Amino acid sequence: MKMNNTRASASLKEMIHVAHVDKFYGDFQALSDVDLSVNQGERIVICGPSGSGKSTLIRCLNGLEFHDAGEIIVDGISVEEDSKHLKTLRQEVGMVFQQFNLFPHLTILENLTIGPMKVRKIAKAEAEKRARLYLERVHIPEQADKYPAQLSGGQQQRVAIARSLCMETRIMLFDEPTSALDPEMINEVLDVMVELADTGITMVCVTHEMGFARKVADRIVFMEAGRIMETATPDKFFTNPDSERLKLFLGQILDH
Amino acid sequence: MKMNNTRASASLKEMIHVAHVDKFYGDFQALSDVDLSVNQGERIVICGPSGSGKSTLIRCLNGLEFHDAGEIIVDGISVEEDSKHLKTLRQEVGMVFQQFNLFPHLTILENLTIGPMKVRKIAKAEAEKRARLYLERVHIPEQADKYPAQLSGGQQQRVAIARSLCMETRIMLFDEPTSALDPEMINEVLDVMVELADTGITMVCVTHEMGFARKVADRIVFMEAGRIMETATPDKFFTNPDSERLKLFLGQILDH
Amino acid sequence: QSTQQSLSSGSVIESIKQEGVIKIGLSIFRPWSMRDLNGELVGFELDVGRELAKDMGVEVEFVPTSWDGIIPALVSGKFDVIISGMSITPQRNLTVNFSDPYAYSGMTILANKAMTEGFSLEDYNSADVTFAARRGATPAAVIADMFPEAELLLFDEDGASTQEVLNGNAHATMSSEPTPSEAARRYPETLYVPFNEAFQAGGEAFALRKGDPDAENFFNNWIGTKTRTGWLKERHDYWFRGEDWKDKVAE
Amino acid sequence: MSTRAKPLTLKKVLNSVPVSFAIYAFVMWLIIYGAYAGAQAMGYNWQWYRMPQYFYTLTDDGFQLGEIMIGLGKTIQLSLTAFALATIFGLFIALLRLSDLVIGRGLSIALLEFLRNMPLLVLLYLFYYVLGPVFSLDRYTASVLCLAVFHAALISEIFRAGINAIPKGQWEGATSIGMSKGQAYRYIILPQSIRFMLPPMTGEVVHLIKSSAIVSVIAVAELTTIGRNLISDTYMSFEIWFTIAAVYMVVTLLLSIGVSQVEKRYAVQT
Amino acid sequence: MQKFLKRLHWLDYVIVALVLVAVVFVIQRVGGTLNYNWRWEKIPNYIFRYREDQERWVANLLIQGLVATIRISIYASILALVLGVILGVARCSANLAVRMLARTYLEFLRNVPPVVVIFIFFFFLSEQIIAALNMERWARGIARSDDNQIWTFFFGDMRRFPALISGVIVLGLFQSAFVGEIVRAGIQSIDKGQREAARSIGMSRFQELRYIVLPQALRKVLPPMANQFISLVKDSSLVSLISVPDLTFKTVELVASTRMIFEAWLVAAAFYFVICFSLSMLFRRLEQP
Ligand SMILES: Nc1ncnc2c1ncn2[C@@H]1O[C@H](COP(=O)(O)OP(=O)(O)OP(=O)(O)O)[C@@H](O)[C@H]1O
Ligand SMILES: Nc1ncnc2c1ncn2[C@@H]1O[C@H](COP(=O)(O)OP(=O)(O)OP(=O)(O)O)[C@@H](O)[C@H]1O
Ligand SMILES: [Mg+2]
Ligand SMILES: [Mg+2]
Repeated sequence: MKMNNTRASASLKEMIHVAHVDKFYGDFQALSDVDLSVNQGERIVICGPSGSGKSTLIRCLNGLEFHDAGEIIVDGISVEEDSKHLKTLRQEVGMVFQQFNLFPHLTILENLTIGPMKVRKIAKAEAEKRARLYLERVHIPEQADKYPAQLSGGQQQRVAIARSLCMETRIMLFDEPTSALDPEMINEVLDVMVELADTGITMVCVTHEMGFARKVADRIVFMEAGRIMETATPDKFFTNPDSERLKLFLGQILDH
Repeated sequence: MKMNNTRASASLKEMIHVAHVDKFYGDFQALSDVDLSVNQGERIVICGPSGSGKSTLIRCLNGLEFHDAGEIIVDGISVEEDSKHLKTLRQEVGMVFQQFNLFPHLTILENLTIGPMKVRKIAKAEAEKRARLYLERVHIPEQADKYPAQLSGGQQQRVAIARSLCMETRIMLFDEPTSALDPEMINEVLDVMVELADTGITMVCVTHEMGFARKVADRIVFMEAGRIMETATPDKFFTNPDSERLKLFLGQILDH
Repeated sequence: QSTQQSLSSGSVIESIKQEGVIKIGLSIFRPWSMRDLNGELVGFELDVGRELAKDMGVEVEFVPTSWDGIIPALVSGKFDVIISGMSITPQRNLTVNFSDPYAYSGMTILANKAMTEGFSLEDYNSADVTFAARRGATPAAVIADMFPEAELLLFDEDGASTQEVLNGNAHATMSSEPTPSEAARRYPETLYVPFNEAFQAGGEAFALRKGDPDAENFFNNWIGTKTRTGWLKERHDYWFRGEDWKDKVAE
Repeated sequence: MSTRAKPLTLKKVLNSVPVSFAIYAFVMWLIIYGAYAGAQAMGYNWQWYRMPQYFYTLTDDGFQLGEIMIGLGKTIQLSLTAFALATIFGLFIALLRLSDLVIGRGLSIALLEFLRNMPLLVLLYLFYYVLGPVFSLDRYTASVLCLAVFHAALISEIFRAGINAIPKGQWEGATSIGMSKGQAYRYIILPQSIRFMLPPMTGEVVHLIKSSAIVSVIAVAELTTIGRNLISDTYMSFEIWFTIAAVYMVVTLLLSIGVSQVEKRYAVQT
Repeated sequence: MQKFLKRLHWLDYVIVALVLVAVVFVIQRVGGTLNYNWRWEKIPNYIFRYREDQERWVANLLIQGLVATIRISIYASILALVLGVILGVARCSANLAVRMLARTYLEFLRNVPPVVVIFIFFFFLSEQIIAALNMERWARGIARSDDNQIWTFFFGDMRRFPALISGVIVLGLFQSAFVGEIVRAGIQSIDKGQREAARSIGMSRFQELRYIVLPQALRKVLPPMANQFISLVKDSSLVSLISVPDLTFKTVELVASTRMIFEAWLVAAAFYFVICFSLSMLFRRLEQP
């Protein structure tokens, strides 16, 4: 299933283009000379030790942060601080956060419809129909009228995914979507993400869940100290990594 | 190494005696009829799903919470709300928290010496000598003069362990000591705990780190809904559990 | 016998003699008492107070107090007597005792020219007319008495009420001469003193705590003596009629 | 549940509710008695019996509110008007302060610093004697504006704190579904920050009612002015000050209680 | 400059325009309508004055008042701090009676206008304390003695010492309620884990408070405490109502003597602003590590 899907999409248009990107926080260089190209429908997993710049990179892709040098083009739109197209860009790029970031004062249904209604100006009935569809997709249609605080972490994260899906974006970014979850709930969310991966959406995912990476990633990117150290297919990544640092990292991650 | 240590100590005096303990929060019963007996030098791991009462049990052992029925005797002292010996008890029982709970306004060294100096009335020079000894033991002697905020999570947790050790307690309780840590730091702390286990200290540890449990535990206790469902040696626990619920739990924990 | 003894030993006169100092409460009020260019207290009350202390053979200490709290402060013993141009009114008399009057100052109306053009005295007694006065001061009582229909606004001090008239927020105010005439001279386009006649209250007196006949007797006799020798009138004229002191106090 | 009978200790007895209440009542009685005895020692003649007429009178015309009640009404009216204005100004200042406008932010900071470092009494004099004639404000308008501006500074800080209390993730969540800054404020941030702002806002209403007492220095009719006028008429200073204090306390306490009820309901809802 | 202008939003220009219009309007009205003789030239005399009789420069009314305001503020804040810490700890006490008493004190002070509170305290409390300590005679004794410079430096004219002390007591008591709330919030903001950790190394409740909770709480309450200190300076203007000769009282006296209502109040306002503003700058600097 994975194979045919991937190879077909790899030949399609380039959705994310990152070239020579540097990013500074004050004097601290969080990204150095990062290059990355993601084609339509490709699934990329980013991993690396803490502080290596994974979140920074992914946040630069939808303009939550802005890079200082180099260029980032997503879905044909250049990501820049004063770009007129930033809003359009964000409507095309969904993002799922480690901390879910659901809106606690709105019900689940309202969380899903507020974007389509207020941003895309879709009628309420239509937006709700769509919301229920995607709640179905993440397997929690029955939670529509609860508030986020009443849901378990795994359910909340699934709502967060559905909220992004409701915007009908063609690109989804995930920043450690399972790391704030209890062990039992991680699988719920990973399962949903695996299903999602099969729909042909373009996906960039920061995660340490190596089982997931092995199962769905087309390519795995390993970062260290703001640089991309290695990019490889899962097979090569796990069985025959080039760099010493990656070997060490894999040792620690897979050890306990 | 493990074997000889365990069997020898099992014949020694009973350090923790828990019999028919119930604990209520308002109407909610957090512990029901819990029995547990821990001998000197024994290493117990407690695991179980979230909300099953693991923290509650361990907190009842050093009087951070008080049980409502049954009896708890630790090192010969009965744990009761208005016991005169509560202070003595707590000096004998060290506790390491999930959130470290270091004192942020004190340096590492002061964190370690404040207990011995103020509670045990030990002279400053002596207390510092002892503190440096235990910092050595947890492999961070060079951090003595920093403040907790300047340390990584793993280092902070190791300081927390050293703080307990400085009180020279014979019993140590751990409440999920690694679950607030990044994957890479978990091992640092587990390594220290493994070393500690070899010193003959009595240890009760709530954790989901099954690798650790398998390596050091004499017995593993599985809790569910306020009850102890199963107590077994690691071998039996992982290979041949009795209850269905435990099988399910192990499946989920070990799956991904 | 014993009642008599305790009365006289409890008298404020006794404690003044013992302490060797008389504490006099006053509130700044031109020209009764003022700060001169050096920031020191001068004025009619100060002369009276110093003379009184001299005659008693004690030191004098003036305690400047805000007008609002002057009676409570006397009652709670913050000073021995109020000498602050306080006129005798029945209401006040219910709370404190008064000596005989030591001054009779006339009060005149100070009005806004444009707003009160052609007003007779009766015209002021109308709901359309607004008076401003210092809260708790004699003019306030007189205005309330003479012009019951008019609206009366009360302020913490005299300057504020004059400013009200000047800014056209009130039609008129009333206070002891020579203040109104001075103000009229300073702002001739806006202010004037419409009536020459002075309105009279019961006269100003020392105020002291109740239940102290000894002190009352002493102050009455002192005032009597000073009135007969003409000393009080001479000082009163100096401060209320004369101009000599004007350049010592900023104008 | 079977609870073991635990022995009574002195500490437990002292901490028990009835004993606590008894101790409390005793200490309060001591204080009140002390105050009473103190006043007695001062030789003050209490005239409490003269007070009721200032609350209400029953004449041939029927029931009439007394001066204190009228003053209270005026105080409430004044405070509410000022509070409404202060909230609007305050939101405006807070949004300016949080905005990207260079001049706007500078202006709001200058305004805040000015107001924060000026005694209200002095500010009131400035409003009434200086700005009053300039903008032809009457005393009522001047005092309402003065109170509103003064409290707008405090309220804007409440708004700012409330807005800042919303985790950054909420902004990011809103941004990542393509909302503009205005939309994020309108649909995500402000509705949530109300929860954080409600308690300090209550405090602010109470504060405003209290500071409204200051306008008595420019003779605006309200509770304290009435009180001070009554004192200058009757010289019953202590009775009147105590009564005025009690009236203020009743109002502000009722207000606090009322709002905490609302808060509870609000808390349950989300 | 170019770069600065580029950063401006069009709304910035609107704001600049509005401010300009307001300023022009005010200037026009002040010139035209306000009926007042400005006498600014008299003001410096009331700040410092050359006394010909004594042949030296002396501080006049406004400076005297300013110094008194500063003295009162300092002493009152020390008192408020001490009482406030006690009150804050009492608010978190395990004993219900203590908690209720602290709460009553606090609610009374927080729900009554300061003006009213100050009058009540002044007449009921400070007088009793002063009388009980026989403070008046003692202070006058010092005032009459020759070597009273040190006393005068710290407390001003010793004859007015009781007034100063009343002002300090009243203001200190009044502010202690607010300080108490700040301390309580500080104590409660300390993570529960800190108390548990302290307890689990065997500390007593007092040790826990002394070594763990209060040191952390004090650090946290520094900013609100600084604000409270500034409002104490501002509220000190209210003690003028009980005849403590502070800046506001002296200003009132000056206005009553000379009728320079605008000049005097503007100068007083400027003085207050300078004190409070420099204080807040100072505190801000201190807060930055
Ligand atoms: N807003 C910021 N200001 C200053 N430094 C920052 C900021 N955000 C991140 N950094 C720094 O940039 C580096 C990269 O951070 P980033 O969050 O991208 O790491 P990460 O790979 O996502 O790590 P983690 O696995 O812990 O999430 C870190 O050293 C971090 O301290
Ligand atoms: N202070 C409290 N008041 C009321 N209920 C509580 C309190 N502390 C714990 N509980 C409840 O008691 C139950 C047991 O809690 P406990 O913290 O012991 O669980 P746990 O096994 O440690 O779970 P976790 O793995 O999530 O830490 C939970 O359902 C919890 O909601
Ligand atoms: Mg990250
Ligand atoms: Mg737990």
